[in-house]
Amino acid sequence: MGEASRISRYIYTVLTLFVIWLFLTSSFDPQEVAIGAIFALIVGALTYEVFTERGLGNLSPKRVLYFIAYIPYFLWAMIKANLDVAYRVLHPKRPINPGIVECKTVLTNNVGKLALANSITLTPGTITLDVKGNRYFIHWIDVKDESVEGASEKITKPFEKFLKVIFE
Amino acid sequence: MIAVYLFLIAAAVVLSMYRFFRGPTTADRIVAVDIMTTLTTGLMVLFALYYKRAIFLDVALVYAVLAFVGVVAFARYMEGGL
Amino acid sequence: MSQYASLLIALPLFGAFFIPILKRTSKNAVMPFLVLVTLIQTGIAAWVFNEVYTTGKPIIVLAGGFKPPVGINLYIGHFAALFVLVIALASFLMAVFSLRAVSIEPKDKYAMLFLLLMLGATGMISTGDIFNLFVFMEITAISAYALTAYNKTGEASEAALKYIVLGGIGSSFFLVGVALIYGSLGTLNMAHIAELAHLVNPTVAKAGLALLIFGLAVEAEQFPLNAWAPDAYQEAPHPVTAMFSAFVVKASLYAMGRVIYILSAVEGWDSILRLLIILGTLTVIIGEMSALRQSNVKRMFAYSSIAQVGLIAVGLALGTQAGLSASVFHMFNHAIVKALMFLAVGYVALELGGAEISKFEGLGKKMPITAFAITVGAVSIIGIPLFNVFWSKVQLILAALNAQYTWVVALILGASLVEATYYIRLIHAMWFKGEGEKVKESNVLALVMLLLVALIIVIGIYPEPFWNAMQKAGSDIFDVAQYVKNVPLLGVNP
Amino acid sequence: MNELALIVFTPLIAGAFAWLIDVKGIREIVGVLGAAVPLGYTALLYQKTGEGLSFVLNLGVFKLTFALNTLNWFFLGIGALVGFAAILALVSTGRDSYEWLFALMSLSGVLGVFLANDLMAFFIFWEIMTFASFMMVLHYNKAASLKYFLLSVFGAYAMLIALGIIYAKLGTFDFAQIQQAMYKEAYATAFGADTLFSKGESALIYLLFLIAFGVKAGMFPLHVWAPDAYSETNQSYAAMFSGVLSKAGVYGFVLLYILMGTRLAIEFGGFRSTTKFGYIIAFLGGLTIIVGGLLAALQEDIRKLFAYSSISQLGYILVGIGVGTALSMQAALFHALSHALFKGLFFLIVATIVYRTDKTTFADMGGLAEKMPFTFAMAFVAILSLAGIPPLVGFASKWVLFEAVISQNLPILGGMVFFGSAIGFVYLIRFTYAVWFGQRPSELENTKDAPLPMATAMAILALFNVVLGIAPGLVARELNKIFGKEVIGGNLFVLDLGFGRYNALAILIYLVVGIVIAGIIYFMGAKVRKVPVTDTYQSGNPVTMEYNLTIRRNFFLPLKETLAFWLRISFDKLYQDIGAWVEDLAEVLRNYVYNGNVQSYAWYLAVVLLILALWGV
Amino acid sequence: MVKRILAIVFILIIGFWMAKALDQIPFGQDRMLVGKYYLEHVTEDTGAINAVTAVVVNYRGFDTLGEVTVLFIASTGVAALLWRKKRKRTAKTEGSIVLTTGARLLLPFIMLFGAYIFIHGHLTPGGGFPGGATIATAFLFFYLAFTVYEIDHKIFEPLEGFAGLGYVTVGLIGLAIGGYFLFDWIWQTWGIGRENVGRLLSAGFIPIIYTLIGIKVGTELTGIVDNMIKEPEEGG
Amino acid sequence: MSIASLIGQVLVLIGAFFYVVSALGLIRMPDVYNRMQTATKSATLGSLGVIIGAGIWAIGEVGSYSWIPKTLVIAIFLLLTNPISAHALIRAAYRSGVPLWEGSVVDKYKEAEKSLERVEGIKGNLEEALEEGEKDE
Amino acid sequence: MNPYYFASIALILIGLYAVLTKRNVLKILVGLSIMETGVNLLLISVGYVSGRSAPILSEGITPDRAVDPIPQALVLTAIVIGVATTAMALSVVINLYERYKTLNVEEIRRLRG
Ligand code: NA
Ligand code: NA
Repeated sequence: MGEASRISRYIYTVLTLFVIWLFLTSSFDPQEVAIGAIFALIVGALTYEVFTERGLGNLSPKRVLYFIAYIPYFLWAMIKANLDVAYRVLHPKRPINPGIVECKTVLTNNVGKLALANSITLTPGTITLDVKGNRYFIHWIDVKDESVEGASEKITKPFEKFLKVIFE
Repeated sequence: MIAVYLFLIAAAVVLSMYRFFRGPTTADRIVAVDIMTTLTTGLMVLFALYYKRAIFLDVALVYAVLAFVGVVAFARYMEGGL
Repeated sequence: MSQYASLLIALPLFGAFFIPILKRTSKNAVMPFLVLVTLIQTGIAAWVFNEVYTTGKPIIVLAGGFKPPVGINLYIGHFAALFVLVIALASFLMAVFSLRAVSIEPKDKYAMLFLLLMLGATGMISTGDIFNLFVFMEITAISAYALTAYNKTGEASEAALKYIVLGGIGSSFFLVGVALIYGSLGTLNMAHIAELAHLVNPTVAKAGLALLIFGLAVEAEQFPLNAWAPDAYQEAPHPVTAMFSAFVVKASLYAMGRVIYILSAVEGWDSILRLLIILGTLTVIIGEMSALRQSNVKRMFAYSSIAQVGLIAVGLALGTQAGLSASVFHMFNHAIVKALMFLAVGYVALELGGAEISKFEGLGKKMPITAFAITVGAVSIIGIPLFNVFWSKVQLILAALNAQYTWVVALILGASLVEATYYIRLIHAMWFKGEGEKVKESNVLALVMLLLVALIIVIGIYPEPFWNAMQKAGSDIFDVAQYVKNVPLLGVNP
Repeated sequence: MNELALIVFTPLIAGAFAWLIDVKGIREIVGVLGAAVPLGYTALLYQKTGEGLSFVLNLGVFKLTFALNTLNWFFLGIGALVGFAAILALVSTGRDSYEWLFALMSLSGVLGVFLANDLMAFFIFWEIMTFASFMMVLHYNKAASLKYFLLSVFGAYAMLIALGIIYAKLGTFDFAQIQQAMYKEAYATAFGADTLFSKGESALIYLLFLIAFGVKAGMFPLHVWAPDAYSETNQSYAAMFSGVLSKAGVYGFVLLYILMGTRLAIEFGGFRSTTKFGYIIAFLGGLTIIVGGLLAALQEDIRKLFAYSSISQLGYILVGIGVGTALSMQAALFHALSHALFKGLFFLIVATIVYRTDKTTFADMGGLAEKMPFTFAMAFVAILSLAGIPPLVGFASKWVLFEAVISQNLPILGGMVFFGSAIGFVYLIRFTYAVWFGQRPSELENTKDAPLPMATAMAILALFNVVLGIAPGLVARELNKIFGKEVIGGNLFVLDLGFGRYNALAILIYLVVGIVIAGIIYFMGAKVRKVPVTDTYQSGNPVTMEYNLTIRRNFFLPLKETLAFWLRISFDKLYQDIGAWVEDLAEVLRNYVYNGNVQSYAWYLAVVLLILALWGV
Repeated sequence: MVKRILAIVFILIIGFWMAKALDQIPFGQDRMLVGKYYLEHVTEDTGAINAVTAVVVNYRGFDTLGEVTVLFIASTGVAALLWRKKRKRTAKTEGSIVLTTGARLLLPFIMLFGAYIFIHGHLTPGGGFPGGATIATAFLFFYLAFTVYEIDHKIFEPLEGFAGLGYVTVGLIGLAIGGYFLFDWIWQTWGIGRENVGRLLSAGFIPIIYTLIGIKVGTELTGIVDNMIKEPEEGG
Repeated sequence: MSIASLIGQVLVLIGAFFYVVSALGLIRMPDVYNRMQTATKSATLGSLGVIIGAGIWAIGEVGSYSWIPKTLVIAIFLLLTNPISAHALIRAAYRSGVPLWEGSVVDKYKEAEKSLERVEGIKGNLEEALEEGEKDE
Repeated sequence: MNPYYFASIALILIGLYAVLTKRNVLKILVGLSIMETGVNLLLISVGYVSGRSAPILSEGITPDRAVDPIPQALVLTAIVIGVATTAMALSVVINLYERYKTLNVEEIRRLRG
């Protein structure tokens, strides 16, 4: 998928920034809103080129829906991860079986790859060590499968089904 | 009540300091810093609540930003990426 | 109208901030612009000087319009008015010199730092607030660090590093002093501090004053806190060295004097003065001895300058009005002479490729005007009558004797003797040794040097009006009661 | 325009003009005129010494005041006369306009010193004089000038400090006020009342002035600059340098008596028949006589000989001043005049010889009497005058001095003075024979006699040597005027001290006869003996050059060997050693202190903090 | 070893001395004098509710002008000292896609956040300096992620100058209108925003000055980072 | 105590618990990689709990809803940046040569790097050969 | 001794200790920074008033419930100055290292005497 038009990218950036501003100020005071709009316009103009490639395309209903659905899914994974961590940390024997494995991803979009990497990092027993092209190198605290396919199946796949829709 | 949590988190910060001083590698120390800053951000938010002053939240946010970039800077420096 | 004296601060800032923009349009315009700004600054300073000396009243600039101690005020009394002019004029002359002396890029940055160095010193001598003093001191110091290292050689960096480390320690402890004084009084305004000085807890006051002086003494080049100075003087670009000696160190000395006298109600004040006299004395002795056998003339002048600074400090610490006036007079005279000397030595180093004494052999034949200028400066510093420094040395001697410090007199005698030795060696090398082709001397620089020479001789022959001005300037520092009265303090009292 | 101002500033202005114009011929005229004006005015003012002529130069910070009185007219006279002669001789020997400027500037300086009526004026003109003379030496010899400069600066600062102390206490530089205040001080001391100056401070001032004036007068052991400086400059100028400038030191000592003599006498008490402080001056003067005389005898360079001789003669004057009676003071002043006249003359003679022969060592000279008869005649006068042979002025003054010392029952000083006279003969013999008589080196065959300006200058001084020698009463009259009482009695030709009489006229008559006879014998004898000097044998072996004891070379070698131990003690070398030691120390110190390590420097800061802390705790 | 022991002895004595002095300034007591005046008059005098900001920009505006100058000196000085004919980045490795994409995503947010900080200086603990520093952080992050990234000095340097000029100009307008350098003419003469105390558009020229400072600090710190990160090329 | 306070407090409690776990993980794990594994995750989750919890708690404690958006911003910022910094750190640790724990079972990254180096090496040789070829011509 | 005062003095002294004993220039600079931090903490501590809040007069803080704003303003300035100094120092050290190839203070002493 190629780049969206400049206008689309700019507007998308400004909108994002404006929303963030509203959150930051936690206020609907017209003065704040007005200044926020101005700042969003200015900062957006300075940064939209690096910020987004697809612009308003990100806001298609499908993507938004998948994104909303992804939140609880991800949060749950994260909580599981932390319980796992708590278990390993607090267990007197410190049960770990670490190693670095490789996974392949089907994602091509950079933001998608970032989201995948972050998701991996925050979920059970894994941290993204490096990303080269479509190859993810992952530190796994409890290596269950050393093969690329096996690891991909266990680590990247669960997220990809959401992320593919959201970012591709 | 908030004070209890403050104390708890502060204790966690102190614990992670152990790794900072113990090392043994530079990477260990930076990891310790990373964790400490995250914990401190939370601590600051709780402090804001303790003093009932929302304005301190801004401080926490600035702190989080600076700490994040700082840690990344250390990491990149260690890696030879600067 | 008098508030327009704030242009003294605004103009150099404006100039410095404008340079990055100017540079975009014309890179070659930067250095002439520097000369222009310093010239205008000299004009403003002259107006301020005239204003203060004709009305006899200080100009109080209220920054932001708030009355002190609520707002920060500038106090341009007789001292500041005089030295603002000295600073501006010296800067102007050195800016002219810089046109020729500075060839290393990036010149636009040099020009900015140059202006800010001037600004820092101007602020230091005119501010009426002790923390603001710190800020201006740091402006001065940091631009001085940058300028010291400007040539980007290893040695220049080494010199700057030393300056930074020692200056950093000094400024930290200065700030501790500020914290102590503030913690005890709740105010930072100098006049207000002076007014309330009797309320300070004696222990706090003593430690606070000691720390303030400690911090300032590093910048004021008092032994043994001055170890950075010879290196920095040697390695800084020549016009900058001249500025260091002519007014940067003077600003710190003044600040030291001001701080001492506004806290004169403090218990143990006398012993601090005595300590400072000891430091000053050591500064003179070590400075002169170190200059004695220097093979690098610039470094020799640096040590000579340090020694003079020691004398000035001794004068400041005599605790009498006469001492202060003499000290101020010596500052003034020394500023003129050292501006001349460093200008000349810098020019020689530029033309002949170094400041080693061997380069000065036959200078009388190669660069007669420059050699003449150095000679006049040397003769003046030695304290030959009918040259300006003679009068300030005499006044220092008189003041020291009046203050029962007879041995200070012996100090001046010994110092002058040593000075005579090494300066005569230089003079001899210039006029009676070596041969060489005549070098075409720059007309502009020759004019600048002869102007300074003329000033030296005019003061030497007719010191009265200058001495009158110096006495007023000295009393400006000494008469704290008057100082407090002059500052329109808002009634914020405990 | 005020006469005093003209006297003081004309030479300086003329010098500046001569320097600026820089045209040979014109600068000489301007210069000589510049020296003539003070001389003329000094002569004119002779009648006005009692009128209290004064002149004020307002510098603002201080007023420089000048005033004329009988005492300083006397010195002014010496200065203007000898100065004029020297400047006149400079017409021949002056190398460039530089010399005209500084020679005249130093004349201005010394005249200003004599006329000054307050300490600041005194000091400033003292410095002008010193500076100008320094420049004259610098022109010829760097090492000599450096030594001169350093000692001068030392002296100058000593004076400045003394001035400072006085000003700090009294708030004035004015001579009269200082004198008055010091009288009060003296009485206060005498009655045990409170004084402004403590004993220590008085001693300090005395010591400082002793240094300041001692340097200029060439007093032992501060004399080390003088031999080099007097010899390493234009020899015409040396006439003024040695003849007049050194008198500024003498004048200073006189001033010391005037300003605070009573005070010092009462504070420090007496020694035998004199005062302690005076005795110190006199004793140093005595040492100066001996050291100067001995060293003069050992010199191989004609200029050096007279330089040391000058030092030695100054010793007499110091003895006179130090003894401190009215008579000895008068004797000192008298000898100051004599010395200026004959030593001025000597230096002009030396200048002529150097000018005509380009030689400076005895070894290269001989038989010049034949070639330079006029100069020889002048030398004859000078030699007789210095040797103290009546009826020349040198005898008159020396005689009074002897009498003054002996009458005070000061045996050591007396011994020194007599020894000085003896040694004076010794070195004069050397000069007389080695230069004027004996075999003449072949290069000197074409030597001409003195050029007109030098001849005139010499003639003027010689004339005064003779006239004042024959009529010492002229001087005595002046001296009595200064002291306001008749110390030396007698008439124009006779000096009567009460316990001794000297009739110059009578002696003149005997002598003229004697000289005529001696002259005839010499000129006849000189034709008879012509022995090659080097063909002298000792115990059958040819002597080495080292032991070639002719009158022209190493004549006093045995003396030198006798004194070898003492000669090794050289204050000149001592000062140099101290200087070198100080410099070495400074070198070590600075490399130790400024060792380059920023951490060491940080430690210095910590040490200061520690001191502050310890002192605060 | 001796050095260390000596150093410890030294600092203990010095520390004891400072502690003794500090002992006379009881901790936590209300000793305010001028500070009290500020707290009581700040809103009326300046319109700011953040007294620190009012002190920084209004009452002690001179300090702040100096502070801005100090940073300007540092930026200029660093640029002067690290100036070479040719300089470039010599980093060994580029950040992974995680870092580069993170930088792209965070840049606008951090910049906006910096702006938020400096524009709210009179209301919150922020201000021009932390705001500017935050903005610089965004650029620093770019330098961290990309090995080829470089700011455009042609824009940054003049911008820095303009911001500084703006500050001085605001001060000079005060001199022209109110008679005092750095006089808050917006608040005191024009009285703009008097009804807005506690809201964004208040406090006279504080938001303007803080905006200028924010821009200035942001550009300066970025410039410093840029200079520090680059290294001279061969023969540069 | 209001509901909001209660919820908030519970969240803060959970967050604080994970904070402690994070610190313990930092201490207990054998190498830097495993320390990161444990510490980063729990610190991030802990932050979510503490910070958002504080925002909710503020409704009851301060009586203002305006805390929630801002705490959310902080929390999301941490959620986004913590894995990035962890990633940067672990990569840096690996590349700066911090060895894996001796109990580690596999290192695919090392193998990949080696083959990459081989590829790079071949590429380099090729380029050199090409350059030389150009020179020969 | 109050813990804040103690901590600030301790920081100042630790910094000074580093300056006095560490051979590496960078460590000395770190020492200076630590000193600065200590001083800033000291300034803040001096202005603190027990039981009071930041001098931002919102959220129910009245002038009599706020701490002294001056030290905080001063510290803001001091921090910036510290940063500026550090930046200068670092670039000086960069140049120094480039020329001397060492960061050992005992070897950085070509200028002496
Ligand atoms: Na994970
Ligand atoms: Na973090």
